Amino acid sequence: MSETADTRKSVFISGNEATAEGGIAGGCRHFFGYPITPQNEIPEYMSEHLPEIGGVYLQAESEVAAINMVYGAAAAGARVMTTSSSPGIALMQEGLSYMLGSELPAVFVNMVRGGPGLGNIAAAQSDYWLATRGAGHGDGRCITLTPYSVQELHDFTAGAFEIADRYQNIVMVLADAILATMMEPCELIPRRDLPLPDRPYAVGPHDRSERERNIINSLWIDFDVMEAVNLRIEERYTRAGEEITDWEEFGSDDPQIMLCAYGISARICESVVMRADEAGVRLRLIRPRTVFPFPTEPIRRWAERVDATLVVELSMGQFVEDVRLAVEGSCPVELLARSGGNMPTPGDVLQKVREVARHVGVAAK
Amino acid sequence: MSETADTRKSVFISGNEATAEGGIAGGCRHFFGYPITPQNEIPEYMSEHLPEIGGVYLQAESEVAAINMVYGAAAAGARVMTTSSSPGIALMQEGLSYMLGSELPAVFVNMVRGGPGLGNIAAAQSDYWLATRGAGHGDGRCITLTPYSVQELHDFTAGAFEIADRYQNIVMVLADAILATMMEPCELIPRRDLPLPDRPYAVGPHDRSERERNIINSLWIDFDVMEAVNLRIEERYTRAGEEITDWEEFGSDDPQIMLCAYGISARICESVVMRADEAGVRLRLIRPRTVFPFPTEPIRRWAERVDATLVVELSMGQFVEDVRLAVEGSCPVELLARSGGNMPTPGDVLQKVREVARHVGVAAK
Amino acid sequence: MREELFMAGIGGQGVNLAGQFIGRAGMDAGLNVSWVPIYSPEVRGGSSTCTIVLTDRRVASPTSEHPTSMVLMDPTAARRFAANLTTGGLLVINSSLIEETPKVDDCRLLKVPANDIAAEIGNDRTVNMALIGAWAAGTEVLTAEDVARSLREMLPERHHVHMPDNERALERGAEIARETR
Amino acid sequence: MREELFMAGIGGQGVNLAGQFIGRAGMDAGLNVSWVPIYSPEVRGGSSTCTIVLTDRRVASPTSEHPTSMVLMDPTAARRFAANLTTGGLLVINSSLIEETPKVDDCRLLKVPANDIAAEIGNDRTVNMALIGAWAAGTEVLTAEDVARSLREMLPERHHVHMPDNERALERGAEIARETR
Amino acid sequence: MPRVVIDAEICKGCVLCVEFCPRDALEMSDATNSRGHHPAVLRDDEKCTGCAVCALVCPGVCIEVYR
Amino acid sequence: MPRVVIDAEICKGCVLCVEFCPRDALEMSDATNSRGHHPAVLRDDEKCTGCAVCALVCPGVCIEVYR
Amino acid sequence: MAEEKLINRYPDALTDVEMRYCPGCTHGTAHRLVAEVIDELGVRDRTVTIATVGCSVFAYEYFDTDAVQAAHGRGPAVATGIKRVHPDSVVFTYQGDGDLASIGMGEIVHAAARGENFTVIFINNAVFGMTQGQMAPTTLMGQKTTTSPRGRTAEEAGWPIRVCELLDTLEGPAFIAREALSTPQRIRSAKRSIKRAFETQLAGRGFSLVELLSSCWTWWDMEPVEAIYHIENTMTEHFPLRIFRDCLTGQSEEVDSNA
Amino acid sequence: MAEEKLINRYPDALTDVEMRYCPGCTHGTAHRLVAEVIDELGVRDRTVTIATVGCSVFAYEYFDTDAVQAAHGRGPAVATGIKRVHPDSVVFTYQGDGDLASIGMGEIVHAAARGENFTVIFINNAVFGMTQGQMAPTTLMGQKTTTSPRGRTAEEAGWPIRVCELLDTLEGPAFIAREALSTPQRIRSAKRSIKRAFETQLAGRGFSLVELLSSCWTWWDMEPVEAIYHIENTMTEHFPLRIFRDCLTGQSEEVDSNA
Ligand SMILES: Cc1ncc(C[n+]2csc(CCOP(=O)(O)OP(=O)(O)O)c2C)c(N)n1
Ligand SMILES: Cc1ncc(C[n+]2csc(CCOP(=O)(O)OP(=O)(O)O)c2C)c(N)n1
Ligand code: SF4
Ligand code: SF4
Ligand code: SF4
Ligand code: SF4
Repeated sequence: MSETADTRKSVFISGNEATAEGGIAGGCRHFFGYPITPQNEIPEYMSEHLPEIGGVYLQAESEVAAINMVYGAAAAGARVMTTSSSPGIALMQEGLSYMLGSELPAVFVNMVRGGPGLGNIAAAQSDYWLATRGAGHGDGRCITLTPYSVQELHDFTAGAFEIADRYQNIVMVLADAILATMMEPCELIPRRDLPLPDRPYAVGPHDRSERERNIINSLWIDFDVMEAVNLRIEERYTRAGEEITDWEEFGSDDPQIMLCAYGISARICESVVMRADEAGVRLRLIRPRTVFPFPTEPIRRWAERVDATLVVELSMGQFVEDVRLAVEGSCPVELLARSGGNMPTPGDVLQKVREVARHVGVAAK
Repeated sequence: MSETADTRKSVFISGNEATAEGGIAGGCRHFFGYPITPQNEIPEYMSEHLPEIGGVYLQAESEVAAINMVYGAAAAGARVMTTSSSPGIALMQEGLSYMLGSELPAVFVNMVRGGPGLGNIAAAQSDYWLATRGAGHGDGRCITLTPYSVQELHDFTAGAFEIADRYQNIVMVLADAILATMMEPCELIPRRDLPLPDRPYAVGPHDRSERERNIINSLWIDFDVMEAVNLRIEERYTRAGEEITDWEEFGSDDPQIMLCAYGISARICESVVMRADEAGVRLRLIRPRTVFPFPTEPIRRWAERVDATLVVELSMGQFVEDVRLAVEGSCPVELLARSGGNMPTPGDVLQKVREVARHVGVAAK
Repeated sequence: MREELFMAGIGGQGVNLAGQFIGRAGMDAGLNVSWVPIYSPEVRGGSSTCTIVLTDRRVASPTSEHPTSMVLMDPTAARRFAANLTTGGLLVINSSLIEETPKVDDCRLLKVPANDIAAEIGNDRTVNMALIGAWAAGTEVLTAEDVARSLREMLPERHHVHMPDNERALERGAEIARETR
Repeated sequence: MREELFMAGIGGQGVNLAGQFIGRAGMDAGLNVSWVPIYSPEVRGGSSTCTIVLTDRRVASPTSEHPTSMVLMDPTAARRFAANLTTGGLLVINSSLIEETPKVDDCRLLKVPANDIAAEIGNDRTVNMALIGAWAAGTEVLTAEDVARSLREMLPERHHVHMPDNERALERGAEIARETR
Repeated sequence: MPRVVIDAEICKGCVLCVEFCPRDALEMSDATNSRGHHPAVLRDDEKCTGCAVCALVCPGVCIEVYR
Repeated sequence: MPRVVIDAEICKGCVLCVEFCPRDALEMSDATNSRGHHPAVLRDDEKCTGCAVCALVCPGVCIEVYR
Repeated sequence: MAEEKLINRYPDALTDVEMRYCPGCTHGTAHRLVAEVIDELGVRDRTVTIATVGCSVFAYEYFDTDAVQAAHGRGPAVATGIKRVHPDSVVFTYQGDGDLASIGMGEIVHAAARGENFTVIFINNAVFGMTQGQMAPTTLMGQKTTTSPRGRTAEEAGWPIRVCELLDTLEGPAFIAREALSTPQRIRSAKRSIKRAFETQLAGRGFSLVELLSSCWTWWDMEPVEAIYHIENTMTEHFPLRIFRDCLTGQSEEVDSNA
Repeated sequence: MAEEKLINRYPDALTDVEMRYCPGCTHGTAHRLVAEVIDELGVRDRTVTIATVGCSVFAYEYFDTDAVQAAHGRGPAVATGIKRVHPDSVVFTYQGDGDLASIGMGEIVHAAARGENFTVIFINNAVFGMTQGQMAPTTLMGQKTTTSPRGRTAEEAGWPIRVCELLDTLEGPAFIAREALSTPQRIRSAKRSIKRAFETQLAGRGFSLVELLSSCWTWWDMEPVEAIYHIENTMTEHFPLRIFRDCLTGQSEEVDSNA
């Protein structure tokens, strides 16, 4: 259902297909993956399209193999991605850690489903920690983008490759089963042959007179060398915090309650803000578009002006911790958590807003 | 080097062996694992001892297989454990999530080494998030114990089985390469034949007239059923918070600066507290012995009385977030982070204490 | 303006596809739109539902608590979902299969004998078309022609032979809506 | 009282084992003790170091920044580590291998020709014993007999034939310490 | 006389029994069950020998054969 | 005349070259190198034919054979 | 007239939960055969079914036995854990080709090499059914799937794996057979092998596996009946039917389709 | 007197970093042979070495080529990724039996089944060397290791896996051979097979693997020389030396130890 053209053009397209096409637009020519619902349309799309444009689609035998193929391809200098959903991403944790330790760029997409365990295939946000605190063992972290529409899935995925290159780090696009399967109008970024950024570290055939041999490695027996790697990575995260932290705000300029939500939850909260008068409370939604780096500063700023913050997430209290770390006691933080595929309706959130307002003594209808 | 006897007896023993013997004392009779430094002595010890007492040692083909064998054995009602180190634990993430989703008890030990990637085999604490926020995808979490001596490794491992049973949840014993390999005197809990707790859920040969068939499962297509599982798990965590949160305090009763550290870092901080007069600052160390559930309350209480908190960890800033969440702005929180096998000396910490004191205007030498 | 259309039926009735046509038609008509499916786990059979939002503001939440209109295609769907309709909403039911009209107070009811219409036309695949034709004429958010146009755009060339049948079904549905008014 | 003993040598010299004997002897003497090894990644060869803390208070940190005593068994270890000794600390070196005595101001130096002693005794495995015998007599935290006793406890029965050799080496080391005083 | 009982509600109309009946005794019904499937039915009582091949091949486990 | 050069510093004294030398021309030295190994040395110049079997079996890659 | 007798009792070892497979999918047939064998051996109450991940994920609802749902590919590891705790239980895994031969390759090879004493029912339908028809490690050359839209080529994806032949190189397995759920005769033969496999386990002889060539007409893009003939005529060419090993008889033999 | 000539040049494809293996460990021999082959084929600057996890983890320091250090067992997946990006590179993985046959079983089977065009040097020393001598999937029956302290028994741990035989059931591999690093003759033969494997890759024919029976006297608890005879006399019994497949000659043959 995608249409490729020279100019941006709106198509009515599913989140999965927009993600796949976003990858292609971002310059991805190598895809290694293993099927899992609710994101099967991505590998299917890639298997259809990549070979046509000289790219490589390879179905790995497992997620463990997939991440290690991605590792190999990234080591070889390719723009490479894989996509999966919760259990599959869990299986990739060791490999992610290797990629972070070896400072290789790549793009991962997680269309989160209900968990733990086999769970179900409905929308959930319960891999928030897996994305922001995960990446296996060690101190490495995934730069994590949280699109909330099919358009953003497309754009963020395309843009993720640049970010991955800039910080020589994994970028994780964190969405969910609804965003994956829903259809919306989307302006597609035209495909073009992107010049690969210089990758002086990459392995492959070379001329010894032009460069020394390259080694991709995450083994550092010497404590100081290992620590230096961690400090270098940390420094990149600090820089990313300054350069790419991204969020959107929506609602009253003089809010009484701040809503915090990302992804599909943020869309519910948008509806709530649009119906704020029903509760008689002035609301402002802060919607992170990156959760690592986290928009600590704007949340902290508003926290000092509002009477309370309400966090809405489709998990039992993961995202709320980052909000709490940002708010740091400046105002009470309450949580509306649903899980297992259940989502609060805007009505449910409004109800909770009224409750919060009561707790903190804001007059609400 | 272990000695088994009828009465508790001090032996001079390595952390790994004390852990293995702790498992046996705790009733573990089934061990599935895959070798990895720095904890190889545990599977070796188990392969020597378990068959002698009618237990089962099986070397799995990988950590992925090991966790799933543990899953099977736990489903069958056994007291079962596995042990590994960072990359191996990362590989177990999907399986951990299944166990949490299926509400099965088991004990895991992670002797953390430097990361990310292959890293090195030195002591690190950089799997703090992997332990407390990890357990793969979904909202399940590992109850996490943080011993700081060979004795505690032994005792906590032995006690972990009870806790796992009580909350039908995984218990993770989180230590590091130094605790694993160091030797200390340890009073061993005598081995005995522990009666297995009633496990009405376990699968295995049975009499249909006595019970219906049992199913161990984490697949819940119905949103409400899936959410109910999450709420049930969450409720257990709340209960665990009330019942088993554990920590130790050491130092001044009227502290100016609170030190927070766990495991091997806490031992360094103990030395610092013992040398507090060198800095001329009154110090109190809060040392969590459980980090999930986290001793939020005592840390919060002291945070309101001190001028600042200093967190010491062998990771780039993981544990400090839990401290910040507890402190919630009551006092400034500073961090001394080392990694890659490097550790701060007591002198380094004292130096940092002076710095912190200066930042917050406490008069220090 | 915000129309929240909920559609439900059993697998094979083309619920999702019909919803996508409406979504696309809405987009072409300059509206902000979204289409959200909820699948059941079985590959075949089982219930199939989707929600389409058509609005001139932000779509924001793409799901709906109390849809402003519903197209229900089989008895189970009618039993399970009809009560969720918002007060005064439009309820389109496939009266060929739904014998017992769901009791919904204060709604505009359109009974479309969609299977019979499809049989008349001689094309089993047009059941969904008659129903969304009625929906279009009933809500006036889009016209049956809008939907037909999006159909033409979205269907692969090789399926265009069915267009006349589809258009007839759409039109028959729309007629019923106009008659009912 | 807090003794922080640091030992270093190359693989095969029995550095770690010697350290463990001291730790065990300390425990039996009623002290709080810890023994911490730092391995290098190679299976064989490479340097081998460990730290033993013996104290009547909490052990707390089991590692040491400025050890109160050191046993250094080969030239590389001597070069790398000697300077870390605390002021006034005890430095025991294996003078059979370490030709160039490390320059450490303000320390008590014990030169033990451990390989020569072992050769005299006719048992290669006793190199470490001569050194820790000297250490014991040098610090007086433990006696050579304490160490010998822990050896007997920790060594498997089949190695007890070596006990006389070990005891002779311990005693020779202790003698040198006493002579040096 | 042999008898074949097909549970018309469970039958998914896959046609395997009809295909493999050695006596050609079964056929698909025109009627639809509540799941929308056309179930198999015995066409010809006379032909059925009760060999139970239909039951053997039926993936729906919805055929009982009496003899 | 054939000549064998063994890098005594790198040699780990594993004895494989001595074992497999078809002419029994090598032996282990009593001396220790700085890593504590006893390196292999040519015992008997006369015997060596320069067949390079020693180099073939040497896991230390520390033998050069000249001919 | 003699008293009328039901000659094909609905197996005790199946619950009355209606199976949610596509019409004509041979998963149903396989379930019935296994259940009949469990009945015949009288071991229902010591049987533990390991449901894996694939269209048969709900096997724990269908088999009226104790059951454990295992992570994708890990059935053999889970079975190992159970069997090592309860050697007297009767354990079988029910695995698709995605589950067993793709993600679960490590676990099946090692369980077989260890000679773990459980039974594997291996459904080879040459695609990933549940996730919408992607290529499997058993997908035939040239076969179109949702991830080999132009047909499987060796260049892109290599060759299909023959699991029985692969495991037959190991010393651990005690029984290995490949059967087909196509014609009535084949189905009878399949049941014999399934029974043999369980008997092998009951005799404590070690690992047993029955591969069942199965249909997934939905993703093969065929009619159910057509798919049955596809198994019989096309799949068996690449996957020859055979009893590779039978420790109880010591035999290895071609499957006699007319038996 | 004729001018003296060095007849065994130190390979260009080895760096001058001293290898940190135990004295007499045949890892060193294997490294030298591979390096000589790379030199002889003149492909050093397009070669990418995949170092895996085991005693040979530092292979990236020893081979003077581009190199990637892969996670334990995942070398074949990493090699696949690289080779799919640079088909003109020459890629080999260097894997121990723990790496390849235990944790990495899935990856090696699938890379072989896909016929990925790279070369595998498989060091079979029947134990996990690096982690202190635990049982491997190739540990012989009765062999004592640190995790089979009473000797490997079938009941506890099953039977050793023969990797070449296993992979030889697949269509993907183009070259498979088992050689031994024992006697001088065997070492010469091993080098021929290694060269053949690389030639197979250079000819674009697909997956090639050379298994090298190797010594780990440290954990076998033997002297280095004794260990060499153990390879020759004991290991080869369970692991017969053979060229299982050679697509270039179409042959399969026993290794001639006297060649
Ligand atoms: C770790 C993980 N990866 C992927 C999936 C998605 N998944 C579910 S079933 C399946 C394949 C099923 O194919 P097969 O085993 O052949 O069984 P079939 O459905 O064909 O019967 C996959 C890839 C999953 N559930 N878990
Ligand atoms: C995921 C993971 N698990 C376990 C280990 C620990 N480990 C390192 S090497 C090794 C086995 C090595 O054995 P082998 O591959 O036979 O090589 P060898 O050392 O004998 O040459 C193991 C288990 C690891 N590094 N990573
Ligand atoms: S085989 Fe069974 S399910 Fe299929 S049509 Fe016949 S009775 Fe119905
Ligand atoms: S084979 Fe090589 S390493 Fe071994 S003794 Fe001879 S020269 Fe030294
Ligand atoms: S998708 Fe295929 S395997 Fe799954 S139930 Fe349908 S026919 Fe059977
Ligand atoms: S431990 Fe074994 S494999 Fe490793 S270097 Fe030593 S002899 Fe070689």
